[in-house]
Amino acid sequence: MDLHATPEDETFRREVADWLQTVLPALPPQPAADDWSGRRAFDLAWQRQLFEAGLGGVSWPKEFGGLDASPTQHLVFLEELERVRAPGVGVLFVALLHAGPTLIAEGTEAQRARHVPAILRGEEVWCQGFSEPDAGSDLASLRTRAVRDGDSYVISGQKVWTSNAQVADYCELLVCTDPAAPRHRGLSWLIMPMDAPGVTVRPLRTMTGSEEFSELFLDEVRVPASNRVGGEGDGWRVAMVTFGFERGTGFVRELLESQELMHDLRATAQAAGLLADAGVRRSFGRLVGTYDALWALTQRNVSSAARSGVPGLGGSIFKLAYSQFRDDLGELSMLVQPPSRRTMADPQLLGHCHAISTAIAAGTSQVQRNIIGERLLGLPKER
Amino acid sequence: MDLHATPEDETFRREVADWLQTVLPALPPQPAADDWSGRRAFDLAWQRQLFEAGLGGVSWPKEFGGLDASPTQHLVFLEELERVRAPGVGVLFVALLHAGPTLIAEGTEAQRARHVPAILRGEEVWCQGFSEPDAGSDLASLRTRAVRDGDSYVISGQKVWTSNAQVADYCELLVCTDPAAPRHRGLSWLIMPMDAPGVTVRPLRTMTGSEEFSELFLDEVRVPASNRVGGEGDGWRVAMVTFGFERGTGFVRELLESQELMHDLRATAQAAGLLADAGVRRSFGRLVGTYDALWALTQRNVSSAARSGVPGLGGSIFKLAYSQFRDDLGELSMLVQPPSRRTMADPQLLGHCHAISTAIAAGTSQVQRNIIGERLLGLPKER
Amino acid sequence: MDLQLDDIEAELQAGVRQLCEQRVSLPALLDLATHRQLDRSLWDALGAMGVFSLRLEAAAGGVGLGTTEAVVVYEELGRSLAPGPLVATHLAAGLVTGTVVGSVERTDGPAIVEHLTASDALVVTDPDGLWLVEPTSVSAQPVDAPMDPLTPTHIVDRLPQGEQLGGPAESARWILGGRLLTAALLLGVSARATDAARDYALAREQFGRPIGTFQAVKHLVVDMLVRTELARSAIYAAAATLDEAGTDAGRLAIASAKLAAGTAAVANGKACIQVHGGVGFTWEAEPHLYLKRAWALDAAFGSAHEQADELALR
Amino acid sequence: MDLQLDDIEAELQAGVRQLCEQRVSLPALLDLATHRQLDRSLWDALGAMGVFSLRLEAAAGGVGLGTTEAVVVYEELGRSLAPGPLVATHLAAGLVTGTVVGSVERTDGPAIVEHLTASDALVVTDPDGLWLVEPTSVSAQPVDAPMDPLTPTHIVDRLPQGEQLGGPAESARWILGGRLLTAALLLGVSARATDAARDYALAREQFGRPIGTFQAVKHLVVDMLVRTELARSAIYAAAATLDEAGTDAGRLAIASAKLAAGTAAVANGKACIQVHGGVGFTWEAEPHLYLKRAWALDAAFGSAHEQADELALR
Repeated sequence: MDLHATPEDETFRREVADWLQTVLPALPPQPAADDWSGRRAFDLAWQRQLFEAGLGGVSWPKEFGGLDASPTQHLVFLEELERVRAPGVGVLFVALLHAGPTLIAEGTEAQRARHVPAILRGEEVWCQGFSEPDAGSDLASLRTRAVRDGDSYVISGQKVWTSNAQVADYCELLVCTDPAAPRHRGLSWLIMPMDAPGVTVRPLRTMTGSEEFSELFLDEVRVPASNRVGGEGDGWRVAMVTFGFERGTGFVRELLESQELMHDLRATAQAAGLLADAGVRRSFGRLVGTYDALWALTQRNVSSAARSGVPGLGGSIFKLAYSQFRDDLGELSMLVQPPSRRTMADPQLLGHCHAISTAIAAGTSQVQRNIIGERLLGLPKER
Repeated sequence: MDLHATPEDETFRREVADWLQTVLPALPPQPAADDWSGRRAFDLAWQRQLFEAGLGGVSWPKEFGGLDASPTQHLVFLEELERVRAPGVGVLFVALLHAGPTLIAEGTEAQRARHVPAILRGEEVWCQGFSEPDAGSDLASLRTRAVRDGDSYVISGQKVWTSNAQVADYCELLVCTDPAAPRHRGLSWLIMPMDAPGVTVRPLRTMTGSEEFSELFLDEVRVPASNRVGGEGDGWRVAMVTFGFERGTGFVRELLESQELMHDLRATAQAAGLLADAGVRRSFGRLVGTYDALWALTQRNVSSAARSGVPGLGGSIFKLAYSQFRDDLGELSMLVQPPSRRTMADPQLLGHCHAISTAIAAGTSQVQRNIIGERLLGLPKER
Repeated sequence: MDLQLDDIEAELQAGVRQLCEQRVSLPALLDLATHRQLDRSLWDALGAMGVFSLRLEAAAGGVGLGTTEAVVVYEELGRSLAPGPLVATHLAAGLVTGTVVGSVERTDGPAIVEHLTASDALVVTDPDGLWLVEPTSVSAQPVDAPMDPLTPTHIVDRLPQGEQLGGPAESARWILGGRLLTAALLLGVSARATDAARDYALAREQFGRPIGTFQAVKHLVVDMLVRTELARSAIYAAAATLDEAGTDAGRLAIASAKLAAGTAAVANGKACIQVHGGVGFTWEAEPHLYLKRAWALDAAFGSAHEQADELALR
Repeated sequence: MDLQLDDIEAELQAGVRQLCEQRVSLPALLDLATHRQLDRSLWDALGAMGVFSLRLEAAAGGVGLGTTEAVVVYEELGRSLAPGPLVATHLAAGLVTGTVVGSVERTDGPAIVEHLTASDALVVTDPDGLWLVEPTSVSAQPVDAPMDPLTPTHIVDRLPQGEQLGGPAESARWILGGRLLTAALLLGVSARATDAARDYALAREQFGRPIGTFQAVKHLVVDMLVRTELARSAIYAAAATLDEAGTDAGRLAIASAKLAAGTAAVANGKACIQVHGGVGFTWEAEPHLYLKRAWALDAAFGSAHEQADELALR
């Protein structure tokens, strides 16, 4: 084991840093969280800039315009972006990290030609339609139906927790094409244009007061059968491929942001003389120590993925520990900040509330523990 | 709700306190933990003294020589004993709190006449043979077999976690008399003389280094059928009666002892200047607050039992919270005491290790949570 | 000694719970989050029930009951999430004229004042005493997005001195009373969160069964109940101590009660969201309201953290 | 950057694990608890394997490997519960003559010295430097029932001054190295406790199924694994930092490693007992040995509590 960067990684880091220095000063200010059309335009323009610099698809294969960077280099890339607080993927999250790689791996020639270059160039926004109101942690029990009618599927049902649906052009949609098949076996993965008749988007307000997520109501939406990625009934496997592109870097930006919150909070505590309080001081010390361990765990997960090419279960371990870390950080902010700071406009309080979703989204901590217990430790499944 | 003592309770408290003042000075020193014959003699003599003062069976019915005291008065009695650090029931725990009351409630005339006065007078030590190596939390799956042979049962099997078996005269034994019956239905409750041929006692050393518990090996032990308490196959119900005598006072002495440990530890911290450390100070504050809440919960459980005559599930709630409290107290002692105190002879470390069993004995915390979840909250049982 | 509810307490509990169940609904609460108007008719109904004048002597127009009855009533108010300066209005009975009375502690930095616009009078506490301030005389900035959407707040850089209502002893007694009643409100929040989590665990199915079947969920809810019952015990004991032995004996019992109640309500608010999963993270569902109210009440009249400091000195 | 084991590390890990599995058995350990004699033949085998001279340069008769290899080896030693002053003997390589070398920090009050009788030499650290003390020259009281039954201890009121081995810088480096190797031992204890809990959860049946089927047990074990892997990550990173950037850069990384490792090992020791139920509370079962060793190692070279204090200053 070592922490040395290879000469290639060092060169890459310098190139990214140099490029960021040239473009950041000219970047327009980031739009407000509720300015959706502004956010769409901003994120697409930023992606266009990255694309033109050859950084549009850092971990994508070279033949599709990517850099084919190792997970380690992807980590370097994210570190450099965060170091200068450059924009992240924003509303392009699903397009760049899910849909694009899935189409590259599983799409037809026509599907790839239609979408992959457009995503890379910053011309398409995607969203995800996997979760449903009655299928949260239990994804296999999806009820949204797609019935074959000639060359089309006719889709009816409801999706939920769809980020950026308000501004998406396409949706990666998981539907049930065969309700008679056993769980997992009757699903299919479709490309759904968001402007198709019958698609209704209802923004969902979260406890932070923002509308990051939406519900999708699908009422006899017609989608060409040629929009199916993978075989009919093969959707579960394709969805697992979609999830499989996570190479240990999924939480890097969030982790680095939490470090900034921690530093800001420490400065507040110092200014208020609260670091003289041994209890408060030690709480900071425990957070710093846990942050170091989480960063090291990220490095281990990334280097494991770099070796094997597939994500391990390190991401589940990370998510469990990170959820607790964020809650501890948030609770410390409640102690350290004066009550007059306690408004939902405060980054600490907002971060604390937002972090509550970490233990819920993409598999609750309870489900993560089952996964680790059964797959990593070999403990028996419940009957 | 109120905390006023009734005039009767006040009188009773004074009488107990006055009596303790007269007898305690003449009490011989308490024998060492591993001096079993000394402990037996000491505890029996103390019970004899209590009996002669009319305090032998505080919560027992009057017609059996008890005081028929309310749970509230029982609490008063225990408080007064602890206040002057008078001896507790010691090795007579099972005789006084389990076997005696069970025989009074469920025994035959002959069984009562044989044992009840002897227990009260300090002439008999009992132990409990319920748990088995393969039936810990799952008591209904007992395997120790009792086969009817004429007027006797012939018993073979193994019991574990039997306190004071080394010095017991009798054992309240739960056995399986009908292995074909469904769980719970095939059990019987027997009085087993510990000197019966075929009974072997093997002391079990615990992590504290002491030998409070034993394993019992039963090899074709003959017990007269007339020693059965309750009907054949009725043992589960009788055992529940045995457990049902707990009226919220089960942990009172332990709770009061933990308060003394807490006070001693605080004095150590004060002497070492550690109360100037806000973190340590606040840990003490949280313990003090939790202690208050646990004491108030005890008072609620006792007054609930005083009203209804039966134990509620407050005992399970208490045990869960108390286990956590004791662990927090123990961990604080690891911080506060200098390393040179860290030997198993230290009351704080010994108490910390001993308290680890609180979350295990008489139903692990996991089992307690199932009981509360299913019986108090009405959540569904697992399938 | 009897730490169970007596007949009067049980009757009061049932009465207040019924009123709140009829009058305080989630849609009305969420509407309030938008319009920030105190529901005066609910307030008047609570007043008519004697909630605020509960401990005022009958001769002075009050109900003439004690602290144990007050904590039972305030648990119910906490459970209902009823908005408004419930605690200060109760403490002000017989002392301050006004239907809605707010309260705030004078500190060095800027202060957050809750329900300023809705209040007829504002009582300021400081170590020197108790002060009456005219709400309209306070120069204050409204907070756009308050932490608890049901508790509108203003930021005040400097509170007016006000007219003296009492000295240091009265101020200390006000804070102590406020601390205990706030603990009772927190208990109500804890209990409501526990009930809501239990109900959801029974109703919501995943993997073909109610999620409350799974130990991971079941035990989360059980731990909520354990925290609630610990807090309840400490609050009942503190109230009974106050009624029996007076303020001095009650001081530390109240600190233990506030510590247990604040800890329980915050932890239960979070656990309730967790049991609800994604739904619990939405604005339209109740759980976030429990957590945010818990945070707001924990900060009022001394946080759990501060109570731990106080108790350490015993 | 690669925080996975490389070939040499993986080979070392397998070798040491195999040796320990062959030579360190529970009965032998429990026997040691009674007789308190260090198993010199095991010690010699470890020495022959190069465990103690691992980082000494080849020219000086050592193996010439780095810190990352050392933490991999010390995790295995921790896992085996092998007794003796493993850390000090390693740190003493090339500095002190002696097969078994103990170490103790000089403090104001009485000190606990581990393995005093078994040691050929004793290294005392204080802010002024590093001191060599002849074990037989120490006036000490043996402890009848030491906390960790596999770690015999003596109480020493006053340590002799000893012969100076190094100054403040050498003392600080000794403590830092000891802290990291002790963290690695704690990691081994955490991992062993996790494995033992997993194995027991698979083997033990209650209510008609292996207890590891129940989420309450399953999730206890998972949380053990999470703590272990967090500690492992911090330790690997600290070792790699030390090898790459030297002591100064490593100081805080080592504090994070010791904090994570101490926290994990103590929590896992307790959780392992809990998963084992009544059996876990017995002397003959292993889990209490994990917890007691964890407590003892947490106290060595600065506890988790003290590391938190140090990290706060960053």
